[in-house]
Amino acid sequence: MKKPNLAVEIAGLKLKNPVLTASGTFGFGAEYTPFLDLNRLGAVVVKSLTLKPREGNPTPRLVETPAGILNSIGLQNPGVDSFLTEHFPSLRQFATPVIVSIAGNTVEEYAAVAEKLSRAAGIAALEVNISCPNVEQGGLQFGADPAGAAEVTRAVKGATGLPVIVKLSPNVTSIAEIAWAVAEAGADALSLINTLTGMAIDVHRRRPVLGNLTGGLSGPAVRPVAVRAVWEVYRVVRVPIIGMGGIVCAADALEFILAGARAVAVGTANFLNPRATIEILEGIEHYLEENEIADINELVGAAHIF
Amino acid sequence: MKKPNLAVEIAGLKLKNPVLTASGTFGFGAEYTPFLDLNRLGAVVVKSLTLKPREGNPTPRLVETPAGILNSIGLQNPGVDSFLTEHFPSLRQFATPVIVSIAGNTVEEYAAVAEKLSRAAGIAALEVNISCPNVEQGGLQFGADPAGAAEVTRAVKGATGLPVIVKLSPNVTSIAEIAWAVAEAGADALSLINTLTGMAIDVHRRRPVLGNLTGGLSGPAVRPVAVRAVWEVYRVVRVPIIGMGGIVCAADALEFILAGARAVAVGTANFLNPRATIEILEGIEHYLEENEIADINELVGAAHIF
Amino acid sequence: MGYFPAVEILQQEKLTADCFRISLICPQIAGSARPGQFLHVKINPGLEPLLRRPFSVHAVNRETGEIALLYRVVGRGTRLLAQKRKGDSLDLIGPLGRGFDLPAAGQRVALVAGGIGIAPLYFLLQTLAGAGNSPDVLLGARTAQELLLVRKVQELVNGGVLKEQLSIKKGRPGSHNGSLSTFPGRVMVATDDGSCGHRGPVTDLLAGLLAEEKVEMVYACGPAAMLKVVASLLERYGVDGEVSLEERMGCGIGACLSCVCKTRGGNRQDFSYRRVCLEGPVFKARDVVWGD
Amino acid sequence: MGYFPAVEILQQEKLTADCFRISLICPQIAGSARPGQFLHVKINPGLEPLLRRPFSVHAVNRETGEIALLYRVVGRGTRLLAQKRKGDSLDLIGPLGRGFDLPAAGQRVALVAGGIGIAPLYFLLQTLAGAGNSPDVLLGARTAQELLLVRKVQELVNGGVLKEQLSIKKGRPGSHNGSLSTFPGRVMVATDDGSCGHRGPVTDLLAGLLAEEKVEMVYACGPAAMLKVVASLLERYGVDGEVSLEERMGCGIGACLSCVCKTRGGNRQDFSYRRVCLEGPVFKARDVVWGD
Ligand SMILES: Cc1cc2nc3c(=O)[nH]c(=O)nc-3n(C[C@H](O)[C@H](O)[C@H](O)COP(=O)(O)OP(=O)(O)OC[C@H]3O[C@@H](n4cnc5c(N)ncnc54)[C@H](O)[C@@H]3O)c2cc1C
Ligand SMILES: Cc1cc2nc3c(=O)[nH]c(=O)nc-3n(C[C@H](O)[C@H](O)[C@H](O)COP(=O)(O)OP(=O)(O)OC[C@H]3O[C@@H](n4cnc5c(N)ncnc54)[C@H](O)[C@@H]3O)c2cc1C
Ligand SMILES: Cc1cc2nc3c(=O)[nH]c(=O)nc-3n(C[C@H](O)[C@H](O)[C@H](O)COP(=O)(O)O)c2cc1C
Ligand SMILES: Cc1cc2nc3c(=O)[nH]c(=O)nc-3n(C[C@H](O)[C@H](O)[C@H](O)COP(=O)(O)O)c2cc1C
Ligand code: FES
Ligand code: FES
Repeated sequence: MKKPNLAVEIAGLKLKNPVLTASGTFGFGAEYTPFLDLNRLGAVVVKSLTLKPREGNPTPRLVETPAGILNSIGLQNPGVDSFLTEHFPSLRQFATPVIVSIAGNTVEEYAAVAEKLSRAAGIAALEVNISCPNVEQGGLQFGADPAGAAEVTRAVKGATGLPVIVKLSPNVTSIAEIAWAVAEAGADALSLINTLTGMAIDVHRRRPVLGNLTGGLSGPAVRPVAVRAVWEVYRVVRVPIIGMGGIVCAADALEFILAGARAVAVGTANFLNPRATIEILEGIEHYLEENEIADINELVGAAHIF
Repeated sequence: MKKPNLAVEIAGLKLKNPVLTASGTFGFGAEYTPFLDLNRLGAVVVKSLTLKPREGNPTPRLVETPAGILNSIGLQNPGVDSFLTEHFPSLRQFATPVIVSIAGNTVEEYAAVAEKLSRAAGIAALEVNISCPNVEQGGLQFGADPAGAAEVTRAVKGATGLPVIVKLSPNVTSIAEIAWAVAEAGADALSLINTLTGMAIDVHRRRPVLGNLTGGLSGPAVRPVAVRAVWEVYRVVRVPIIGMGGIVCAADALEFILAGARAVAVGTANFLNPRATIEILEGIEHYLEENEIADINELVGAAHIF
Repeated sequence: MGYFPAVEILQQEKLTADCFRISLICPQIAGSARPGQFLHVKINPGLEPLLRRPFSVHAVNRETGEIALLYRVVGRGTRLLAQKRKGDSLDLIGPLGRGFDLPAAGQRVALVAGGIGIAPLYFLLQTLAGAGNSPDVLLGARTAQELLLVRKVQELVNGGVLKEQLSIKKGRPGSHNGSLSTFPGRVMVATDDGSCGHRGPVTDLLAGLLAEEKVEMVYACGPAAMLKVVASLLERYGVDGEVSLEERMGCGIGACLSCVCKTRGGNRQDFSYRRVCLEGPVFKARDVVWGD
Repeated sequence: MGYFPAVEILQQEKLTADCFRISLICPQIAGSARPGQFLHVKINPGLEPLLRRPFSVHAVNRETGEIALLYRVVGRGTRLLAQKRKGDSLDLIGPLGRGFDLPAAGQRVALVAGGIGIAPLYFLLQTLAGAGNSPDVLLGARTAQELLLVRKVQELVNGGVLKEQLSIKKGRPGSHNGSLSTFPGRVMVATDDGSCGHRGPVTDLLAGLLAEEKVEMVYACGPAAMLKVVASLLERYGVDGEVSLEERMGCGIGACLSCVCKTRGGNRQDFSYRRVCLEGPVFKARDVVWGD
């Protein structure tokens, strides 16, 4: 049998395969080069950038929970300028599209970051993070209601010619409603989900474990919530979906694809296995071969028709 | 040292200890009598009842997920009349308060069930389930917005003299907002959380695993989300909180109490260990002794001040 | 019924490529279990796997207090179970559920096992044999290599069997009538590929038996599709029978309503749900409303 | 740095009530690791525990390819680690992080270990001893029973030590100056309850050494509170030193920004966050901004 087709198109972007990295879990890519060939990935999505550098939240920033982790990094990042001069030049050497995640305190800041990045050559797309639960501003205050989400989307679309992917939060009553609003506002693709707001308490010290009190839950624990989000959004919007949340193996990734995701992103799993992305990619390929499916695109949303 | 006080008061109800059973996971109590002495529990909360018997959802109704389970029982129950004649008489023999969970398709049905139960002697309180994600009606359509939640609460309060506990859903943008509305509408206590809507897909059959497609996620996986919900709600409302979601051991229960819960309910853990409630109770007592805390009530919300 | 949080494993044997028998020491269960009942097993403490797994009581020795489980590795839980060794322990609840109703004295009985379905039927066979009843036993599997316990079943069944029946056929597997002449108590085998016994489903053998009109009571366990065929054959021939069903379980003790199956005979016209863990896992074949 | 998904355990030894040493065979790590670096260990495949756990490289044998970890059981992961046996394997990433900067030839060095803090310092001691440098080693613990590796440390330190120093004191534990007379290369001990050596924190011993004004470089590992005292002593006496810090880690390789600690010397006036996994775990004592 011929090798199955793994290439997918997201937001006008041709990706050689559907396996991406989730923002914030893969640094700026370079960190993982000792473990895998970045050229093999569908795309690298880098840590969210803001206009100015940010120090992030106090420590502890991470705590393990059953089958998951809570993090409260708080968008620590070197700022968009420093990214462009210090990190991007080496990353763009790879034959893999670089998707840059952006965040901001205000709608104007999102637009400003988008504009700066658009002037730099070689960036494939922007992912707009309106769903970080770990910052006072620039996170959920935009992602939690349709109007705010649409406003940021419009502003970023107005500021860039790059494809715009909007990343949604699961901490809402209806993610489909937000997805709809964002799609109407011009988003070229959607990423879902960001982390679920959660908390852990240290029963010995009788205080929250995390320095920031609450954090964002990710990892296998959230996978059922994430798959449901993709399923629901797939039913109401036609823009392509990048699915993520708890993917650690190929079967997990296939759940998202069958639910309607055209690509998947791997986050927490990178911490467990630095080669997770590659092993997931190989597993998907194997599944296609075994089931004699010529093209991954045939599987997108296939669980909706049975 | 003197034995620490474990008694708590919820909604005017004196409970000998803060360990309850979560609705739907403990049947009508009788199922667990081979394993433990029901007299030792703080209260027994029975499976949600509706006015008429319900058959529930098609199978499969259960699937294991990482550190959690998805269920889609769909409120199968024998109806309130049959409960009162067939199940309640033996259950009320125990020296443990019986809290009856109720659900309905309409506000009127909630009120009608509440009224029927109020006429039967011996029921300690009602828990109003406006948060079941597994039914078309009578679940989240009331629990997902403050106005609907308040309306059901007022109707039930109007129909009964029993203490009314309202059980909230985590599938909302702001659980604190709903809690506030429900408290304003007269709720005597709040139970949180019900399950998170989730989904699992069978990658071999390429269809959702559950007969009802989506289900409710419970178990350790959701604990961080549940603790955060209790924490948030504790900050805005003064009515007592019954915390639940992924409690499997005493330390888990203490996380909820420290976050602001005056009592806790044990759900999924009963399936893993039929004596979970008792072991949790003993573990809490042990913690109090070890830390020389005379009264469990001192710990309620203690993680807010540090 | 009891809760036994630490039951010691005496032995774990690999019977075929993916089937194992585990024996444990638990006098309370050995003393009280009835054929068709099951145990709800927490394979590991902690989260992996989270839920208990149901397994039929496969055999008991009331004298020594030993019990055995027979299982096939199909997923995460059974894979972890297969890693257990002598001296490790398992956390058990049981015996649970309604077992088989034993046949009246002198009734002509047939047991029909598809694959791992022999697990509870073997215990039933032990019990019947002990009571002097020597049933026909029909064993089905995909291939000869996957046939389970044929020799042990033969030992329990009164009367001998043709030896060649049980050796794997050399040469091209062909159609073959699995019926054995020595009666009462015949052991018949069917394999999907014909590599041993009849080529085809084990229900073909049951159809043959029923056509002979000598069977009065049938007990069956196996995949749902097989049980459905068994039920329709029983209906056609007007013969009584019981089937042991499987459904995903939470509590295992009737509290969570996860494990229901559709049955006739409730309040409603069409069907009512009954709990496999409590009202089952054994049901009258005619009471089950089969899906597709 | 490499990824070694299945590294075989050669031996697991219990040293004290809750401390264990595990030795593994991994020539690549043994060949490249520098003192102060760590390994990020996936204790079990699957979900329990989920994250990797960081452990310092405790000792290496470049000839045999052996490496050792020394760890204290403090929670779920280390409890599971303690259950591993010879022949089991671990999944390792490493060696990771910035190790200790080795002292200039002839520099007078002291190592200060609080409890399990001896883990990385022992490897440093091996290296120093190999280079002919014989440092003072100050070992602290809560009680004599919890003291780790005193004899092995003595063997590596040039010159002998007073034998009675190391036997547990009989009778009422009292205040005692842990300083030993044979020099260079003294091993000094402090316990919180005075059951061996000096009664009090190990930093008392360091204060004594620094007062003698003979130490030029200090390396310390132990609880944060101890390291903070070490840093302030070093500042007071104007002596250079390095400390090995701990922080909760996700990736272990600089990608997730979980493991940061506050340091001086970034762009900002007050502090900047640096990653313990990448810029650390070893920092110049004077660069760390200590919390309370
Ligand atoms: C009453 C009863 C008795 C049984 N007796 C036996 C026996 O003696 N020997 C044997 O090999 N098997 C038996 N089974 C089936 C056995 O329970 C499953 O094979 C086992 O649970 C699979 O677990 P897993 O983790 O390996 O599979 P996974 O597919 O990873 O399990 C995922 C979930 O699905 C459930 N599940 C998967 N398959 C089944 C199934 N067929 N029935 C019920 N739940 C399932 C699991 O319990 C678990 O909750 C019995 C089932 C029931 C209901
Ligand atoms: C660079 C480095 C080197 C270390 N070297 C050693 C060593 O050689 N020997 C040794 O015994 N310990 C060492 N530690 C500490 C060791 O990592 C923790 O004791 C261990 O992770 C605890 O895991 P647990 O599951 O038993 O504890 P739990 O408390 O159950 O762990 C929960 C989570 O918190 C993290 N955590 C808990 N305590 C610590 C800690 N002190 N530091 C960092 N993360 C922690 C765990 O990694 C895990 O993610 C080192 C830590 C770091 C950062
Ligand atoms: C440590 C950590 C940092 C993260 N930082 C970001 C971020 O900067 N921007 C963002 O959009 N998402 C961030 N996320 C969310 C992930 O990109 C992803 O949406 C989420 O973790 C769910 O996927 P997973 O379960 O595979 O990790 C972060 C997640 C983790 C665990
Ligand atoms: C099988 C099952 C059935 C449930 N049925 C009900 C129900 O009828 N009414 C209700 O209010 N909650 C129901 N719940 C939700 C639980 O009461 C509880 O809120 C939830 O499971 C979280 O707690 P846990 O993680 O301890 O299980 C059910 C949960 C499970 C797992
Ligand atoms: S498994 Fe819970 S009712 Fe049967
Ligand atoms: S652990 Fe991820 S950056 Fe250090």
